Amino acid sequence: MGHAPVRFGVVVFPGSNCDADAYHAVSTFPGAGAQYLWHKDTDLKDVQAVILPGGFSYGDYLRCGAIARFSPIMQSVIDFAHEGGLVMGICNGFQTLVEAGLLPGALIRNTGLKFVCRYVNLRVETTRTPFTSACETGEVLRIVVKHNEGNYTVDPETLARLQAADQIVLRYVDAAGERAEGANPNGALDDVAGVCNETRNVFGMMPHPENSVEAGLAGGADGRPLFQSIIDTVLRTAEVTS
Amino acid sequence: MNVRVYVTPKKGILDPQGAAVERSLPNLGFSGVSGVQIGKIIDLTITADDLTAEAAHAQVDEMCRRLLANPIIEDYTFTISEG
Amino acid sequence: MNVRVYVTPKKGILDPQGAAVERSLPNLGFSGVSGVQIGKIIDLTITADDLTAEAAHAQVDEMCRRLLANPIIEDYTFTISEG
Amino acid sequence: MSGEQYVNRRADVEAAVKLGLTADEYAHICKIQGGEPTYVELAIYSLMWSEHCSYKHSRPILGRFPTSGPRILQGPGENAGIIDVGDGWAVAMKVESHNHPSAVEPFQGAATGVGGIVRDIFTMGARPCVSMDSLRFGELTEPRQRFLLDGVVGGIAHYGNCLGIPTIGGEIYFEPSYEGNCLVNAMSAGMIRTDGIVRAIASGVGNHVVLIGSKTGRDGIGGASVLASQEFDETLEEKRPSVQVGDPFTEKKLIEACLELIHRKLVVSMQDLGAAGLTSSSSEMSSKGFVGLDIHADRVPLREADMEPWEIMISESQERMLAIVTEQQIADVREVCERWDLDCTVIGAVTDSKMLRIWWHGERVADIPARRLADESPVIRTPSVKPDYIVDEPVAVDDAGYPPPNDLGAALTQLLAAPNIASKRWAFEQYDYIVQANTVQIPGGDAAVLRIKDSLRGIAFSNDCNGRHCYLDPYRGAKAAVAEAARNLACAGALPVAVTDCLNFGNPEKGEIYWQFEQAVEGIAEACEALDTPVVSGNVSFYNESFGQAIYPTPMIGMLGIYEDVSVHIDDAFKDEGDVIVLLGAEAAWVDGSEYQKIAYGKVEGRVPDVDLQLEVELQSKIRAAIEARLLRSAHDCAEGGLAVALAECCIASGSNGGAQFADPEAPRGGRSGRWLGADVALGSAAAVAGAAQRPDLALFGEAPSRVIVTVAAELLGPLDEVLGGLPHRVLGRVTGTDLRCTMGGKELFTVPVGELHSAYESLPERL
Ligand SMILES: Nc1ncnc2c1ncn2[C@@H]1O[C@H](COP(=O)(O)OP(=O)(O)O)[C@@H](O)[C@H]1O
Ligand SMILES: [Mg+2]
Repeated sequence: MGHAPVRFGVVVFPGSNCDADAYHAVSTFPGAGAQYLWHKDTDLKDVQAVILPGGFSYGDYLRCGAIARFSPIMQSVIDFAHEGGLVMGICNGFQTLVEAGLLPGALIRNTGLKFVCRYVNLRVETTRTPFTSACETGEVLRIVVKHNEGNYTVDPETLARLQAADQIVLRYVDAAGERAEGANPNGALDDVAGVCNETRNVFGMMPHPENSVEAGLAGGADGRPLFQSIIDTVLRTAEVTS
Repeated sequence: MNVRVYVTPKKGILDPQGAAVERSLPNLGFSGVSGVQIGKIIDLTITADDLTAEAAHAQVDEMCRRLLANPIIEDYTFTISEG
Repeated sequence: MNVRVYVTPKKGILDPQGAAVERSLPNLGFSGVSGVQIGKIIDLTITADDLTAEAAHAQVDEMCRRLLANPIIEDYTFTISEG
Repeated sequence: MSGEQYVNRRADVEAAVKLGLTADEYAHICKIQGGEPTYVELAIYSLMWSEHCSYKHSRPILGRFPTSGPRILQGPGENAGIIDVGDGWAVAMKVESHNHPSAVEPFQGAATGVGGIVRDIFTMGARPCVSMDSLRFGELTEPRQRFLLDGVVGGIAHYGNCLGIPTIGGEIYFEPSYEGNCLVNAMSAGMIRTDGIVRAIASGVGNHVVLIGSKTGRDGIGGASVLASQEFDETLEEKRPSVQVGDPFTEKKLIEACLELIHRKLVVSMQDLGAAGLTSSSSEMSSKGFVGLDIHADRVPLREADMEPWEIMISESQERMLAIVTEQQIADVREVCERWDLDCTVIGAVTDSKMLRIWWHGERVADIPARRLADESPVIRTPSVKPDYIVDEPVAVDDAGYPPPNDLGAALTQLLAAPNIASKRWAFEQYDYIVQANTVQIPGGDAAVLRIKDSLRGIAFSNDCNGRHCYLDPYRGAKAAVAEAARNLACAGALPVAVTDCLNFGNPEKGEIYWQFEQAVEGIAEACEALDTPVVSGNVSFYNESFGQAIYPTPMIGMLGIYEDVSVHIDDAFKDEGDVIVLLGAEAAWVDGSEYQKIAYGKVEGRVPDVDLQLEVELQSKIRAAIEARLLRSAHDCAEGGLAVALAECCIASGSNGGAQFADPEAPRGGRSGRWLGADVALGSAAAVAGAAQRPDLALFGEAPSRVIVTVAAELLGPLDEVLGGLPHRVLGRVTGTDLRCTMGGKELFTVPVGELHSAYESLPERL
């Protein structure tokens, strides 16, 4: 490859349970490697992208992500994000990012009131992010969701702003790529499955791309382009700055 | 009638949520906090023209027992006010 | 000091749990119930010798704002009593 | 509080009887103790000698099981059994019942059931990688049963999902006999390096006894003796205060901390606290190690300040572990626990006394010979009595008792919608079945399949027991459960290697129940011997009775299968138009104990067919050989609902991708085939079939063991024939179109669009 591997950091909170999966997913890319970032530490170990993994940080007690957001490591992640660092929150990581105010909105209880583990179809709404640059607009990714609180909500003004600024990155659709009744597993407003911040370097999504990186497994490989996008972006940035 | 129901963990029954919050508070800079317990509050309105106070009380009590609280592990109380 | 915090869903924010309870009540034979909203009660005790009433109030308010409630989707109120 | 009152207060026989002990048992206790026991001692004996902890009715019978083999690294007697699966990896597995707690509080009962069985796995040093749940309820038409189902499934989901352990399989059945006693059997398995196994044996005089995890409260006090060892009756309400609440968050931290302690060899040994809490864990650890333990009950961190020593000793508070730690390593152990925000308290020490001694503020309140407490519990054998309802002959099917239906298509959709057959998607979609990134086949098919990371190898699991069959003939039913569990693994291409079992029965003090138990154990033992799948662990749950009404005998079998190369695995979905459908095994079927008998005729009667174990072994090895040679495109076991339901399930599954249905079940697009595939099949003529199957409806819906439907690409039919050799098999038809069409002797029996079959099959949520 000629490049030093892209360095991912995977944050570990007590109760994180997709941390090892995110770590493993990154390691299936020859050009990337991961290390864990412990919640009580503040050192980001010079990583180039941070993943806040899925799971039940602090048991999801009080509100999902509400306690994790105060971890020492989160202050460093917030600073990193403000300096333009790439931060991706998956499921509980997404919840933590909204609690930390790095992403707009909130994630409330699924309308079905039950934990839902199911394949969903995600339409890539924009490739103008470091997390989807390797995708095609309108491409449909088949990835598993698994959560209790994935129902995205936000006030109408903010929603309008998100739409106008192309910040809605992924939407739930049917297999043909159309928004449809029954395609949205949790009641999320505007079928939002993933959003980014205004500066586009912080991204949260409810589905689990880290469980979709190997074709031989039940999860399939549709999550790969998302990780590939991050790797491409980091390498491009490195080229520009070097 | 406006009803507010308070549902709290029964005494002696583990409240993992309260315990986890209590444990994390010092890390957040809040010290000296103890005895954290987390319960539910349920607000609702009953519209029925000719419901006596006792009948309303009985109805809410039944609602709590059958649906709003889990009497095996939770206690409940409620208030009813005209509105 | 004994503190009781009430956290309720903000007006206009969907409350899936409240909605589900409201839908299921008629099946259980309870009619005329509307406006069901489900929130949280958080009880806690603060032990600090020389905390003035105002200081305690300010401290609890901050705890609510920062941790116990999410202002995007929730409102809160609280009561403080000597105990 | 001084210990004096506990030392001086001696317990008499009356107290013993109140605690569930017999006068004889009390006398034996006095003999061991050399006089009247103290209250604390008596409380300890009453729990350790309860049915739940001592297996007093089952121990002698369980000895019948085959328990060893070249792959078996640990058989029964430890927290979990361990099987070598190759490449230096082993699997630890066990199942446990949480029936009674779930009947009291379904959500927490099921949740803590998962918590308990998972602790049994990581106690041994294995990382839990699989959960399964085997559930039984009364009929769904009863609101209380729907409440129990909802709570139990929710509780399993809550706990397992939070731990990040995939729940990849299970079963749910509904029968009136479970109305007062639902069954919640939680199974767990974990991965461990063959050289990293720890056993729950205390050793090293002077070593610390360390309690790790949650604080101790009054949870489940009396749980083991009161809840698990007595029938339910009107006093159910009074027993409620002891409900345990699970805290999966703490358990998740415990898993990480304990595995780190074990892998870094910071502990001498470890034991989870399960039934009877500190009492059973400390007495078992000391007994196995031929050492004594001193436990200072007053040092145990409490959730409720005013607890008494006996309460502390028998509390079943969840999420606690006991470890033996040397003085040199105690600081490191504390550091690990602190890092995971877990309490870690030295509560005692290993001694050379061989006595379990309990101390309370410096006074000795109990002093019991550990080995005699743990291993000298009484053994009881109830004289068995064959129940009157058992018959020796199958049902004679006549048109008066069994009038043939006029619409066989409608009969099929009715069966597909029957709660015992209908898709359990509603339940398993509440479970995270994909976390840990090893899941190869998700729930919904015959077996759950996982890969082993950094290896070509894989493992598979199945769960089986048809309680109705076991009721009609516990010997044949139990044997069939083992055969079916193995067949399900074979259909996915895995080699069955070991069994864990959960034996759910009524009151063993009754001769009829004891007979059922003995028969079932014999059936399991014979089948396990024939299939070469030793029993490595298990659990017995007696007293599943309400108001004198026992459950169907339900010996649940959990089985592990292995792959040398997991990439050969197949599932039950039809793959391509034109593939040839072949039935392996005999074209024979019986109405006795079938789902069809129950649904269409409202009857449960007759005698279920016996499994021909020799045929079964041949069938399974040939299916596996065909799969390993990559000849088969799908395989599916014919179970409840017979041949027709099995065919329908293969059609319905074709609308899925990788075993997973589409998000919108009404619109299956994409995937392997792009749409549902139907089939056109011809049953053999009436003369060709055995059992009651001369009638078309019974040929379609009758049940029999040792039958599998496979599909093969047309050009590979020849090679398949060669592999199958003398095994009875017959081409039934082809995969084609979008309807399931069946004929018999040239006459059409029915044609139903797969979409309709699917709607019936997925109709469970509408009835919840
Ligand atoms: N039906 C059974 N078949 C095989 N082994 C069994 C059976 N019942 C219990 N055992 C074994 O007996 C031992 C004690 O079981 P149990 O009390 O359930 O264990 P634990 O205290 O770890 O939960 C375990 O090793 C278990 O595997
Ligand atoms: Mg154990």
